[in-house]
Order: sequence, then structure tokens, then C-alpha cells
Amino acid sequence: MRGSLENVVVEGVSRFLVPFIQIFALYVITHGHYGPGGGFQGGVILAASIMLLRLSLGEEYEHRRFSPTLATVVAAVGILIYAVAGLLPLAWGGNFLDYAYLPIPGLSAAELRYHGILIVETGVGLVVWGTLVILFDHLMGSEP
Amino acid sequence: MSRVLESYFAMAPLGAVLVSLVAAILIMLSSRSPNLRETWTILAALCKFAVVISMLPAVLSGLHPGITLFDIAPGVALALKADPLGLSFALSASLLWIFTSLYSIGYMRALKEHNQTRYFASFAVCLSATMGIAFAANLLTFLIFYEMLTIATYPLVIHAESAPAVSAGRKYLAFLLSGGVALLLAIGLTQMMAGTLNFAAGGFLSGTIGQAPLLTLFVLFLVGVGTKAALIPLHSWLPAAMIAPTPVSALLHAVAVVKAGVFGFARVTGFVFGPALAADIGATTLTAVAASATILIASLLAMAQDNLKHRLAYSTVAHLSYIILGTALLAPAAWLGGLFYIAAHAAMKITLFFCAGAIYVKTGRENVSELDGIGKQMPLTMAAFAIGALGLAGLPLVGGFISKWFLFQGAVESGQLMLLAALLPSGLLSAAYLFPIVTRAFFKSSNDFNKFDDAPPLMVIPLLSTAALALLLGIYPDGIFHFYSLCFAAVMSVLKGVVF
Amino acid sequence: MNWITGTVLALFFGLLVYAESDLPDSREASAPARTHIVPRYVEQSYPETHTPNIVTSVLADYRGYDTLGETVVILTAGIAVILILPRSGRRQ
Amino acid sequence: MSHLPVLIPVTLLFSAFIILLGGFLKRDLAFMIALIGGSLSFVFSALGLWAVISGGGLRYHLGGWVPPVGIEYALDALSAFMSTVVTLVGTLVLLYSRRSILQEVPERFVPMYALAMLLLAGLTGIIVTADLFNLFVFLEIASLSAYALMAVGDERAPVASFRYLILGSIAGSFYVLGVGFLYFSTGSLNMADVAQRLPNLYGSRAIVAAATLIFIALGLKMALFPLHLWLPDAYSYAPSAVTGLIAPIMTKVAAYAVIRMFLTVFQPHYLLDVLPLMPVIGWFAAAGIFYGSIMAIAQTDFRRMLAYSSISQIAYIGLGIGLANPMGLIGALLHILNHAFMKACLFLVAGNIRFRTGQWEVSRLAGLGRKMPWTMAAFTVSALSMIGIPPAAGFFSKWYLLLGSVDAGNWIFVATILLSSLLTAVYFFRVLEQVYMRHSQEETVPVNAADPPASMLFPTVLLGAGVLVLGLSNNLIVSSILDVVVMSLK
Amino acid sequence: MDSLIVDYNYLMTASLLVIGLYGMVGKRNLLKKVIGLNIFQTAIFLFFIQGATKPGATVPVWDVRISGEAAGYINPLPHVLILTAIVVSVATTGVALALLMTIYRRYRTLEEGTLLERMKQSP
Repeated sequence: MRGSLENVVVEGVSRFLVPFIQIFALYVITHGHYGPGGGFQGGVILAASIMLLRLSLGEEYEHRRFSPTLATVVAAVGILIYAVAGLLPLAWGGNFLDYAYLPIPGLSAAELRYHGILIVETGVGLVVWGTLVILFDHLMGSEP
Repeated sequence: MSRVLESYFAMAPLGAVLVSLVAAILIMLSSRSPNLRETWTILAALCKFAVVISMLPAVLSGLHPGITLFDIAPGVALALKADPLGLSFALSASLLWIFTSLYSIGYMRALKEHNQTRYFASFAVCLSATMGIAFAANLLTFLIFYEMLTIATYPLVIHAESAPAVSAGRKYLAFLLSGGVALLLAIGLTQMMAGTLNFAAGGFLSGTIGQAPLLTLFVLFLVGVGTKAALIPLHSWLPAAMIAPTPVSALLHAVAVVKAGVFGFARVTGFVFGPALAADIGATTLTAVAASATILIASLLAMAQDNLKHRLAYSTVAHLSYIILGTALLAPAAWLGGLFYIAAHAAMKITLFFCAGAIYVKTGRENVSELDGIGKQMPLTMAAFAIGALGLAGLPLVGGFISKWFLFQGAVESGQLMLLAALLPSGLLSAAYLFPIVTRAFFKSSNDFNKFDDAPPLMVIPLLSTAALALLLGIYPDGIFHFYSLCFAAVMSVLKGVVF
Repeated sequence: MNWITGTVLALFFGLLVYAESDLPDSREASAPARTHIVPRYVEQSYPETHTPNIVTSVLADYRGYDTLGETVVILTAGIAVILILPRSGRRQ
Repeated sequence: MSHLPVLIPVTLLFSAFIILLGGFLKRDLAFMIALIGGSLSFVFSALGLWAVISGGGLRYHLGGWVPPVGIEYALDALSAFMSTVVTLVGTLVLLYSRRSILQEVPERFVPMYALAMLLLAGLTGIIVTADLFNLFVFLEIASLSAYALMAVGDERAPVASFRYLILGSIAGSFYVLGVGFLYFSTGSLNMADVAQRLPNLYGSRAIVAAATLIFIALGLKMALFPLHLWLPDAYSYAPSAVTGLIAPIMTKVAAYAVIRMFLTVFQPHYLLDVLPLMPVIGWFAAAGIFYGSIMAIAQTDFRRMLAYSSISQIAYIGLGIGLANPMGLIGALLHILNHAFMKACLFLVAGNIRFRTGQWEVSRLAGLGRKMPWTMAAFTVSALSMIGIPPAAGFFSKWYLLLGSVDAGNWIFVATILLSSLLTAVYFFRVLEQVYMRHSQEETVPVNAADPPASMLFPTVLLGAGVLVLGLSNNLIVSSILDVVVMSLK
Repeated sequence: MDSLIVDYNYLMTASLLVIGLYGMVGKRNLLKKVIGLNIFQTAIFLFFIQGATKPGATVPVWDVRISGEAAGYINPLPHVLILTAIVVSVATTGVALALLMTIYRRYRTLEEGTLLERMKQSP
């Protein structure tokens, strides 16, 4: 794959684009509260940036920067963030996923929910990011 | 009666069932050392008989010791109860198991059979199932042990593990499992019709259900128990199963399995339908006809058999129907005769099978035509055989005679004289297919049996004692463990108020 | 396309068409989907969660458990692919 | 407010995530975590069942939103019973699986356990949820993990798994479509809420479509004849441990969903009188019982035989549901429990055979009765139970189904139940004959074939013993749990 | 009949559903089955989304001019459900493709007929 794409333009352009793509992804995740967007969309865009690198720089090189194992860990961490956000309220007397009981001092129920949503959206973003990279890696890079 | 005794009697029927189950486990565990294994068998047999016999006085004094364990289905408990009918059956089975286990040891060792552990273990389980059938206090409990008996007998039937044995086993299963299915359906219908399954002397079904459904139900029951009772045309598994080792044929196919079917029929007529209802819906006439037909056909078929065990098998088919016939006649005398015949026929037929086994072990011969003059070599065996034959033919002084007498009396009482047409010749037929063997054995001379060389004592003693038992039952019916009184009590409990 | 497939498809289409006439029209204010729960979401979403995007608030809060489920679904797919197609790198 | 309902699936989910992180550190960690998670979830289910029996149902509002605004979890007699069964059997199989997986697919150890936990989580989620759409989400979790787990078996496994994936996705999509019709007609997704708004819409065609689509979907998932096509291949090519995990519980959970829809969402009245889907299910089931048994008789491969017997046993459950009278439904529910035990035991036995002899040909099992006595004892008990020999568990579910059919006056069902038990006897005694009555030709069975290691033998034997215990204690289960479930039908 | 004309979009969705189903059960090529699956699921999304439409309503993002006026926003719930459903369909497709990769690698074909033959050949 690398051989076919050994092309300075492609490399340069993608190297140049990726940071913007990722910034935009973060924007999409956080802006989910105010308009179209949210964890999934942002996660997909993040994954897209990684895929762009994988495609343009070639896997072998790219895997050193963002290894498949790292992708798995990212996904697992994301889901754990979500699950913890769900479980924490249990300890503080709320129901599962009841963000109003998140142990963040000095916030009203509504603000807590606002942040709770942000937290889980982040978690979702990480999961989708990681998982899509996993899918990409294993579908592309498992040719025996 | 003291607390202790009461609680003992409550547990006794359960004990009778469990003894041999425990024995089966011990047998399997001690498969390494044959002696230990067979000690367990003998011990279990003795304990079981002791437990059963211990209930006799209580039962004769009108008590029905028993225990209700727990509900296995809504309103149906796993319950055991020793009533005269059940006890008489249990008594004959457990008594004869003692002789059979002695005999099996002799037989299996003489032939150096394989898989003896499996054999003795299954045997013990079969006896548990038989006890359960005898003492079952409701139809579901009955069914459980009935199926248990079916399954536990299967390994014994195909003990030889040869191709014919396997196919015989398949036939056996095909018939008996289908019978079980019919019984299951019948019991399910009973549950829906009557709302209860507990046996009650005189029956618990009410005539309000209507004649047609009741008759259907009865036919289902008849098929269910008829398969085990080898009622023609459901009989053909029995001759096939004769491929099993002779002790199996002896105990299971002359005492436990087939008698379980007959016993079940008595239970159904006497304790589910009740004589009156059974007579009203015309079930009894139907059965009587079927039974008489079976008697005649089976006797005729028996004559055609050259293989000794097959001949005995067909004679079993015929003589089982005596009991069914007696039960179906519903005359007290006939019932008495039928029930008594459970014990009497068991004693006589087991003797005959023991003899057949002894002959096979000594001479390796299975066919009647090869037995000329064997009486010289095995006089004791053949003497016992003669006694059994006389008994089956219904001659006096042997157990068979008493039953036959009462059967005739019952037939006359119930005015169904045409049934005599079935009963009278059958005695002659039995004579016709059994006496030739005796005469061949003693009066024909052949040179391959010249010196005295009878079967090993472990086989001769049991068969002599069963023969003696048959004689005793004929001379002094109440002498042996009050069989007579038991049957009488059973009859009275079912046909209350009927005087004779 | 054999006849079984054909009949199956025809029956399926028939069922959809058959059901159509009684399917409430979302353009009418009386449609249950408009009257039953949704108003509650729309009216309470901002006061309760300070989140203007009602879709997000419903997605991540009111029905947040569904979202957890769906996140797990995508994760499941990830693990599934790891299981089905072990990467060549790891194989050697 | 007790958190039990949500803890049942969430424990499993959580352990799956931890496996994902910890498993890569140390392989056996995955197994340990899975076992702990499964047992915990079982404990929660058992506690939930106890709470339900002693104090009535538990309702749980996720996120603290009162339904129908939020998603609701409901732990009533039915769901508590089901989740207990699923988690118990699941945990036993997990305990069993380690050695078998190490032998068959060692390199995929960790993801397998993660997916196994996700599968169990999905199934328990389906069981406890009271929200129509949430059910779909967890259905997909369970299905996806099942596709993946089944795909790593032998050569042909991926194809079988793909066929299952296509049919399973059709089922899932049909279900969502049905839920869509329900939602747009009632405006709600909460089961109780929908149920309470449906009666005014009994005339509506949209509801007809919804019911049809949903029941087709669930029929596909529970492999109810003629929607069973995916099952035989999927079961017979998957790794033994996987089949042992999926076969006993997954189709049962679909059956549970059918019962849930029948009792809770669409009221019995609707599915019996207005749109008589229940009788349809019953008749297909009756056909399926025969089909499954006859196909099972035709098989020479032990596991394939078990797979087809599963089809016929599932059909028993379908028959009970189709009868839709108390006795029938009790029979169905009891059979869900009994068959979960029997089939788990049988497939674990199959696994043991594969573990020691590496094949499943019925004709080559000769003499294993002496070589692996305990395994074969367990097999014998379960086989007799499948045939319906009392006092094994299988007899009693048949007993209830029989009474139910008699009660409904449906003599064809009666005949079906009775005849099929004979057919079952045919194919199981054929195996028993081989195992016990034929002497082994040494070239067919390895000389060293023996009972598997304890970690595999223990669950097998335990399940076998469980079959007997369940049989003797079935009345307890019926009177304390199932009677409550079918109350609404009385 | 006029309802059919009015609800032509519903009919379009229905026909898309049928096309998708055909792709899954009618096509012999496994990859086409997956495509059919996607078409089918997309049609379901459409079905939900069009159920959310309201004339003259805006996107369900809190707007001070409308504030809590339910009629002012289109129905957010179907969108939520469909977001979930989309993810599910992505996941399913991913697994399906992975399976197809394995199948193709083993049997070098995705045509059902050829595949079955080759499966018979290789035990």
C-alpha cells in the first residue's frame, strides 16, 4: 500500500490537514450541545483523520504513531468513562446514569446534567474513534 | 401402636424402594471385587425382604403404612402406601429376588459373563422400581416407577451386546416406551377429568364423565399396562427379550416387569375406575374377551416353539392373561384367584426358567427337542421342572390349582360361562406344551446324558426352593406369609360389601 | 429470483401498504408521536439539562441508557472484528 | 430504591470492558474476570428473584427519569426467573469453557471472553428491560457477539455465521420496524405505557403490521420452524464452548421476548381474538417439533443431531406459548428452564467428547461409556430427560404441555407431544446404544480417551444432576414463580 | 387511493425496504447481501425520520423565539432512535465485512453457489 502512495503531495497535504480535522472533530463533539454534532459524529471524524494518515503514510510507519493496541485501549477507556459516569451516581444515592447525582460540587442539577452529557459524549467519541480505527486496521491490515 | 413403630411403618415402603437403589450404587462402586459386589446384592435382597415382610402384620391388621414425600406436580404428591394388593406383589417380588440373586451369581459365574457389575446394578434398580410400582399411592408415582423399570430393564435385555440382543432391545423399547406414552396420556386425561390421581379402593372416577370418554380412557390404560402385561397383540417384545440371561428372564419376565403390568391393570380397574364403573362402561367384558383370546392364542403359539425359553415366554403370555381375566371378571372369587395367581404363577414360572437356565449352563442346550433323557443327568432340576409344569397345568397340590379353582368359581358366579371355554382348554394346553418336556427328560433315553451331573448348588438350591414354594402355596395357601389373606384383604378392600 | 423469495417480498410489501392507511400522519397535530411524550422533552429539556440541542439531551440523558447500549454495540463490533480477523502482524 | 435490576446487565458489561483492558496484560485474567462477573450477575439475579418472590416486582428508572420519559427496567417474576436461569447456566459454561477454548482457539482467548460477557450482558439486558427500543439495542449487542463467537469455529463456521448474521439482522430490522409502527401509533416506547394505550387501537392496521413484524423477528431469533434455517450450521460449526454457551440460552431469551410481548405489550386478548398470532405460532411449533425430531434422527454427527433436537425442543416452548393457557405457558416456561439445563449439559458432553476424541460421529462413539463414565452418566440423564422419562426434568414440562393441550382440547397437539417423545427416544437411544452397548474399535476412539479435567467435568456433571433436581423440585418452581407469571391468563 | 398519492414518500420507503430485503434473500452474492442489508436499514431510518416531520417546524434545538413550544420543533425522539440505529447498522456492517474477508480468504469466492461447492470439497 505504501509503495503505491509514496507521493510527497499526498503525504504533505494529509499531514497538513490532519490537525485541522482533529480540531474540527473536537469541536463537533463539544458543540453537540448547541447544534448538530456529538460523540458519534466527532468520533467518526477523529477516526477519519487517523485513517487518512494510515492511508497516506502507510501502515507500518503510522502504526508506530497510533498503534492498533492503542486504539483498543482508547475504545475501552471511552466505554469505561461512560460506565463510570453511569455508576458514580449510584454511590451518591442516585439511579444509574442519573447525572444530577454526579459528585461535582457547586453545580445545580441542570448544570450537572449538562456536564454529565458532555462527559458521556466524550466517552462515546473515544469509543467510536477507537473502534473505527480497529475496524479499519483489521479489515485493511490483516492480509496474510 | 407406639410412635416408633408408626414412624417406622411410615418409612418402610420408602425403605423398600431405597434399599436396592443404595445397593445399586454400592455395587457400581465395588465393581473391582466381585465377591463384595455380590455380597451387596444378597444383603440388599435380604434387607428388602425383611422390610417388606415387616409390614405384613400391620397391613393384615388393616393399616396402610405409607409416606407422602412432596408434591411433584400441583396436587400430586410423590407418595408411597402399602396396601394389601401392593404388599402381596412386593412380597412375592422381593422374596423371589433372594433366590434369583443366589441363582444369578451361580449362573453368571458359571458362564463367566461380562459386565456383571452393570448386570447386578441394573437388577437392583429394577427391584427398586418394582417396589415403587407396588407401593405407589397415586398414578403419577406409579408412572415414574413404571418408566424407571422400563429403562432399568433395557441394559439387562441387551446384556449380550450381540446384534440380535441389540435389535431385541430396540423392540423392547419400542413397545414399552409406546406403552408408557399411552399410560402418560391416560394419566394426563385422568388428571383433567377427575382432578386427582390418588388411588382409592373402589375407584375415584365418576360415571358423570360419560361412557365414551371413559371407555377411551380405559383402553388407553389397557394399552399402557397391557404392553408390560404382554397382552396380545402387544406381546411380541417378551419372546424377543428372552435373549437376555436366564435369571433376567426368570425374575423380570416372569415376576417383576410383566407382573408390574398385570398389577397395574388391577390397580386401574380396582382403584381408578372401580369395579362398578368398569362394569358399567363395558370395559371389563372387552378386557375379558381380549384376555381369553390371549390365553388361547398364546398357548397355541407356545406349542409351536422348540426353544425352551421361547416356549416358557409364550406360556407366560398366556398365564398373565389369567390374572387379567380374573381381575376383569370382577367376581370376588375371580379377583381372589387372579391376585393369588400373581404369587403362584411367579413361583412356578421362575422355577421353570431357573431349570431352563440350569440346563443351558450344564449342557448349552436351549431347544426342547434336544432334551431327551436329560432327567438322568439332572434329576433334581427336572423334578423341579415337573412340579412347575404340573402347577401351570393347574393340577391340585400346586399353587396354580387354587387360583384356577377360584377363577372357575368366579366365572361361574359372574355368569360368563363362555369364558370357561377359554379357561378349561388352556389348562390342557399348558399340560400339552409342558409335559412333553418332562416325559422326554425322564422316559426317553439318549446316550449323551447318562451320568448324574446336576447344575452347581448355587443354581439347584434356588430352583428347588422355588419349586417347594410353589408346592406350599398349593397345599397351604396361607402358610407362606399369608399370601392368601393378603389377596383376600385386597379383594375385600376393592369389592366392599360383596359376600361370598 | 425464485417464487418463494417473490412471495415473501410481495407479502412484505403488501403488509406495509396494508398498514399504511392506519399509520397516524405526523403532519397532523393529533398524531400520538406529537402529543404523548415529545412535548415533555421539548418543554423540559432546556430547564432540566441546560442543553439547547434537544436531540442531544434526549440521546445522552433522557434515553442515555440506549446510548450506552449503542456505544457497547459499536465496541462489540470492534472486539468482534479483532476476534474474527486477527491482524497479520500479531499472527506471525 | 434497589439497584438490582440494572446491576444484572451492567456487571456483565463492566467485566467485559475490564477484560478488554486487563486481558492483554495476562491472559488468564480474562477468564477470572469473566467468571467473577458472571457469578456476581447470577447473585444479583438470584437476589432479585428472591426480592420478587417475597415482595413483588422491582421497577427501576434509568437516569432517574420516570417512564415513559426515561427508560425503565422491570424485574418481575418472569424476568427475574429468566435472568437467573441465563446467568446461572452462562456462568457454569464459562467455568467449563477455559480448557476447551485453550485447546480449540487459544490465540483468541481474550476477545472471546470479552464477547461472551457482552453476549450475556445483551441477553440479560433483553430480559430486564421494559422499553421496546432498549430491547432492540441489547438484542443487537447479544446478536453481534454471537455472530463473532460462532465465526471462529472450524472451516465452515464463518459462512454459517454470516448466514446467521443476515437472518439475524433481518430479524433485528423487522423488530425496529415493528417498534416504529408501535411508536407512531401510540407515541410511546415503554412497554407498560404502550400496552395501556393499545386497546383503543386494536382496530388499527398499523398495529397488525407491528405485531406481525415483531413476532416474525422474534420467531427468527428463537429459530422457530420454519425460521430455523440459520441454526443447525451455526451450532455445529462453532467452538464447543461457544455452542455450549449460546445453544441453551440465546433462543430461550427470544422465546422469553415472545412471552413478554404476548403478556405485557400486546395483551393476550389481542393476540388470541383480534389478531390470532398465538395459534399460528402453536401450529408452526407443532410442525417444528416433528421436523426437528425427524431431522435429528437423520443426522450422523452428534452435535448436528443436538442442533436439530434444539429446533424441536424450542418448538415445544413455542407450542406452550401457542396454547396460551396457564398450563401451556407454565409448560413453556418450565421447558425454557429444563431445556436450558439439558441442552447445556448435552453440548458440554459433546465438548468433552471433542476434547478427548476430536470428533463427533455417532458411529464412532462406541465404548465411550466405559472410557468417560461421568460424562456419559451426565449424558444419559439429560438424554432420558429429553425423552421425558420421569422423574427427570424434561418429563414435567411435557406433563404441563400435555395438560395444557388437553385443556385446550387440541388433540393434534397432544398427539404431537406424545409421538415426538418417541422420536426423541429413537435418536437418543441410538447414541446410548453406541456409547454403552458397542465395544470400541480402538482405531475409532483414542485409547487414552477419558473423562476431561475437573474444570470441564464439574459443570457437565453439575448440570446433569441439576436436571434431576429440577425434575423433583419442579412443583416448587411452578408454585412459587411460574404461577405468578401466568396469573394474568387465569 | 388518494392516501397513496399523498404518502408517496411512505411508498418510496416501503419499496426501498422491499429492495433491501430482496438484496438480502434474493441475491446470491454475499457482498450484495450486505449491501441489501444496508439499503434495508437505511429505508428504516427514512421511515422513522419522515415520521418526525412537522410542517413549519424547525430543528429541535432550543430557540428563544420558540422556547418551549412543542409544535415549533420537529419530533426529536425518532432522530435519537435513528442515531442509535445507524450505529447499530455500522457495527453490523463491520462484522459482516470481517466475516466476508475470512470467507473470501478461505474459499476465494463470495458467490453462494461456488462457495457451497468449495465447502463440500474441503471437509
